[in-house]
Amino acid sequence: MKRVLSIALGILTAIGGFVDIGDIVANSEAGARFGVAHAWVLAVGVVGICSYAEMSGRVSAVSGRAVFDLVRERLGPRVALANLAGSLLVTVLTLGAELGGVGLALQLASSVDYLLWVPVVAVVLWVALWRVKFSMLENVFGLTGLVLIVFVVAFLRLRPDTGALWHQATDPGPPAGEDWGTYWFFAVALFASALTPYEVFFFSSGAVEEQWTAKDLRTARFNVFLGFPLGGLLAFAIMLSSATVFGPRQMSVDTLAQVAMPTALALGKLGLAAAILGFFAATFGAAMETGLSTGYTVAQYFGWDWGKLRRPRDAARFHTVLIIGIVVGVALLMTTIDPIQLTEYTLVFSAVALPLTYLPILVVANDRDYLGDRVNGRLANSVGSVYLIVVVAAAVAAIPLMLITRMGGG
Amino acid sequence: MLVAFQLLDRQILDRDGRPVGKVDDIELGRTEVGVPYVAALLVGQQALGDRIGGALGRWIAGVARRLAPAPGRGPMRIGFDLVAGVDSAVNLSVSRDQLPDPPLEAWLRDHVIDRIPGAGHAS
Amino acid sequence: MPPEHEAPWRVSMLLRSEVRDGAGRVLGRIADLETRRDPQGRETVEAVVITAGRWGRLLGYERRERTGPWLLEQLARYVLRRRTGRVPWRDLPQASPDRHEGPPGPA
Amino acid sequence: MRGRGRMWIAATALVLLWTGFAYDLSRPPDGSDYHRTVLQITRTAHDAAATGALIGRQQLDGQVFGPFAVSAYRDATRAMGSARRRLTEQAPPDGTSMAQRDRIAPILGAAADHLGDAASARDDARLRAAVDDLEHDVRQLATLLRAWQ
Repeated sequence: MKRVLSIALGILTAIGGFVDIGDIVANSEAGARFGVAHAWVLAVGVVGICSYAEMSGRVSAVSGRAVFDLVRERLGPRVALANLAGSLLVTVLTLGAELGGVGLALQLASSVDYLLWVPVVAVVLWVALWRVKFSMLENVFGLTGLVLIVFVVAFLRLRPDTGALWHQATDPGPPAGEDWGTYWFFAVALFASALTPYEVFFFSSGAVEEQWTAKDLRTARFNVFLGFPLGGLLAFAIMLSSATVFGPRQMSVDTLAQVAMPTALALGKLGLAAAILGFFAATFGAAMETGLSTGYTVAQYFGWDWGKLRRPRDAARFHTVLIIGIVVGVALLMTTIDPIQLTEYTLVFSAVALPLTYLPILVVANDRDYLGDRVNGRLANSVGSVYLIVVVAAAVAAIPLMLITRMGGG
Repeated sequence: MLVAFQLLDRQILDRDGRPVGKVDDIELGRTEVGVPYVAALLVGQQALGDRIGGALGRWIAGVARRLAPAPGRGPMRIGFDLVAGVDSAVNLSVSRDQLPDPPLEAWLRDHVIDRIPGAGHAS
Repeated sequence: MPPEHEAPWRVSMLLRSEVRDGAGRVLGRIADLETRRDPQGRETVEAVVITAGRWGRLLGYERRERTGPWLLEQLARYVLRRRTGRVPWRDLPQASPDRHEGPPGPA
Repeated sequence: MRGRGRMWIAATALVLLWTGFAYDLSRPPDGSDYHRTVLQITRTAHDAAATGALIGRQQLDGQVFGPFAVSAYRDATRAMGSARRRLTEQAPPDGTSMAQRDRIAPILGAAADHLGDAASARDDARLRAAVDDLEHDVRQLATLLRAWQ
């Protein structure tokens, strides 16, 4: 049991990255419109986030410094401030979207409009971040989020046409009626969602909160190499089940209810209930992840005291930032902006902000002053360098693709 | 030691490993023959704002200055003789409690956070 | 000793300022200060690290030991350290935050 | 000085880009723009009707619970409403466009009615009838989509 709980951080981080509200819908939409022609993007994303999360976890465990410490230290106060502004924008927008996502999940269970749930969710989230132990939060929401495995079961029960799916996955490209621009737009969005900056902020800060030391490197690796692939698998299962159900019907997906339908179709009410519970846990977990990340990044940029291990009165600035983040997120939703569309925008912006976060990680992971003989090996460096190029390419392509394809609308 | 690389922008921790702030700037003294030496670490948004410069930097420094308990006191100074060692952080030989309270932290603690129930409990 | 009224120097004032040689040619900008502990235990400035590039922050690639991944090494070498040098402080007799008259000859 | 020059270039580029966008958004729609809009509307309506049909079928099979069906119908109804609104908002610029609009408008109206019937059906017989109608609408819309793409 202890083993299982020790990877809760990795699982929660991965869930926030791979199956938060935007990804749940984006994966389902990609599955409906393109089949599994984006399967390779998920694989590429999983390898990329594993590689960089492993580095940041290692740096945090050995040196006790979280990622935004490194960003400031290596890029200087000005560039780091630009990165802070960009990351904070992405993180707060995502936080707002996740609050809406929790509301949407509750709406599916209660038929009460999600906007009425949002303030309630926000208060519960704040109380959780104010009072509840970090390990408690990650265990409850990380592990409950795993209920989304129901999508794997549903996919298997739907008796899919595996031959056609295999063909889509191995010969990727847009099907008839879709163009390459839209295809690549989805590819960039799914890739960015796998590597969102707040994942490494959260994971490395969580490592500090859990007081990992060089002795916990095994735990850190375990977290990374189990948690993120698991998150990727859940995302893939959503894509697969959506491709199986909606693909033949030539249907597109843009609401959470539609995403859940394959589970009802395959497993009835019980499956549907599990899917909704999974949505709730995953989006709430993502809301916690993004909420805490706002506090982490600001506090680490300025060198303030942060974290849930301290009494709130000893980390007053950190807790104030958390409160502001949540309030801004709620205010954003109260404009009745569609939370799902909101995350689609944030994915594009986060693609742009990625390089400034990942570059310092790669640099410091090679620094012997920091890591002694635990610096990157050849494999970590090769993978890290290749991904740095990919991340830069995605950052450059994101905005033009968004404009050309009108947010993938065609 | 490389001052900009190893000191500037590093996290400062007190004797017990609690964060004090960042090395936002460094004050140099002059020896008898006029050679500069590292005299003190400057901590806080005042020093940071001055360093960032431009309109944004002036704004950051201005806000910090307004919050400061005594006007014109300048940023918080930590004498370099209090530094016990430098690794991934700058470690001090004193406790944070012996240093002046950062003004923003003190203000938010007294006016916001402490008024919320449960502020004194670690979770 | 600086006169009483003069505000103490800050490192940020020195960084990124120009260094010229005796003939007035720009050698580069200060990227870092190298210090050594003197007998009184003070970290005194031995030399300044200068670069020709405009990017002040070098991600640490101006240091002697090089360990980074190949890609970043190349990038750093190409963009940042095309001309990196070290000028001893004693060759900068009139250095001050606003006036950077360089060493008598190129270092 | 160099910094100022660069700033001017950046500012000019930004203004040009913005003007381009403004022009692109404000110029009167031509036939191909209208065609794209109609395609989008048809697709939205098709998805909404298909969602309604799917939900209805699952209700008949006892695979979903009430609140879920209510929210799903609500989403579909909202999407259908926005499709119909968009169709009335934009005037067709030429004869072909007009023909397209006249072709799609009655189907949208019928689909919206059937969606309402399904969402408010009180017994299985009515629900089954509404779902059958919706599936017919879906097939019609799919045919149009294939023809227009």
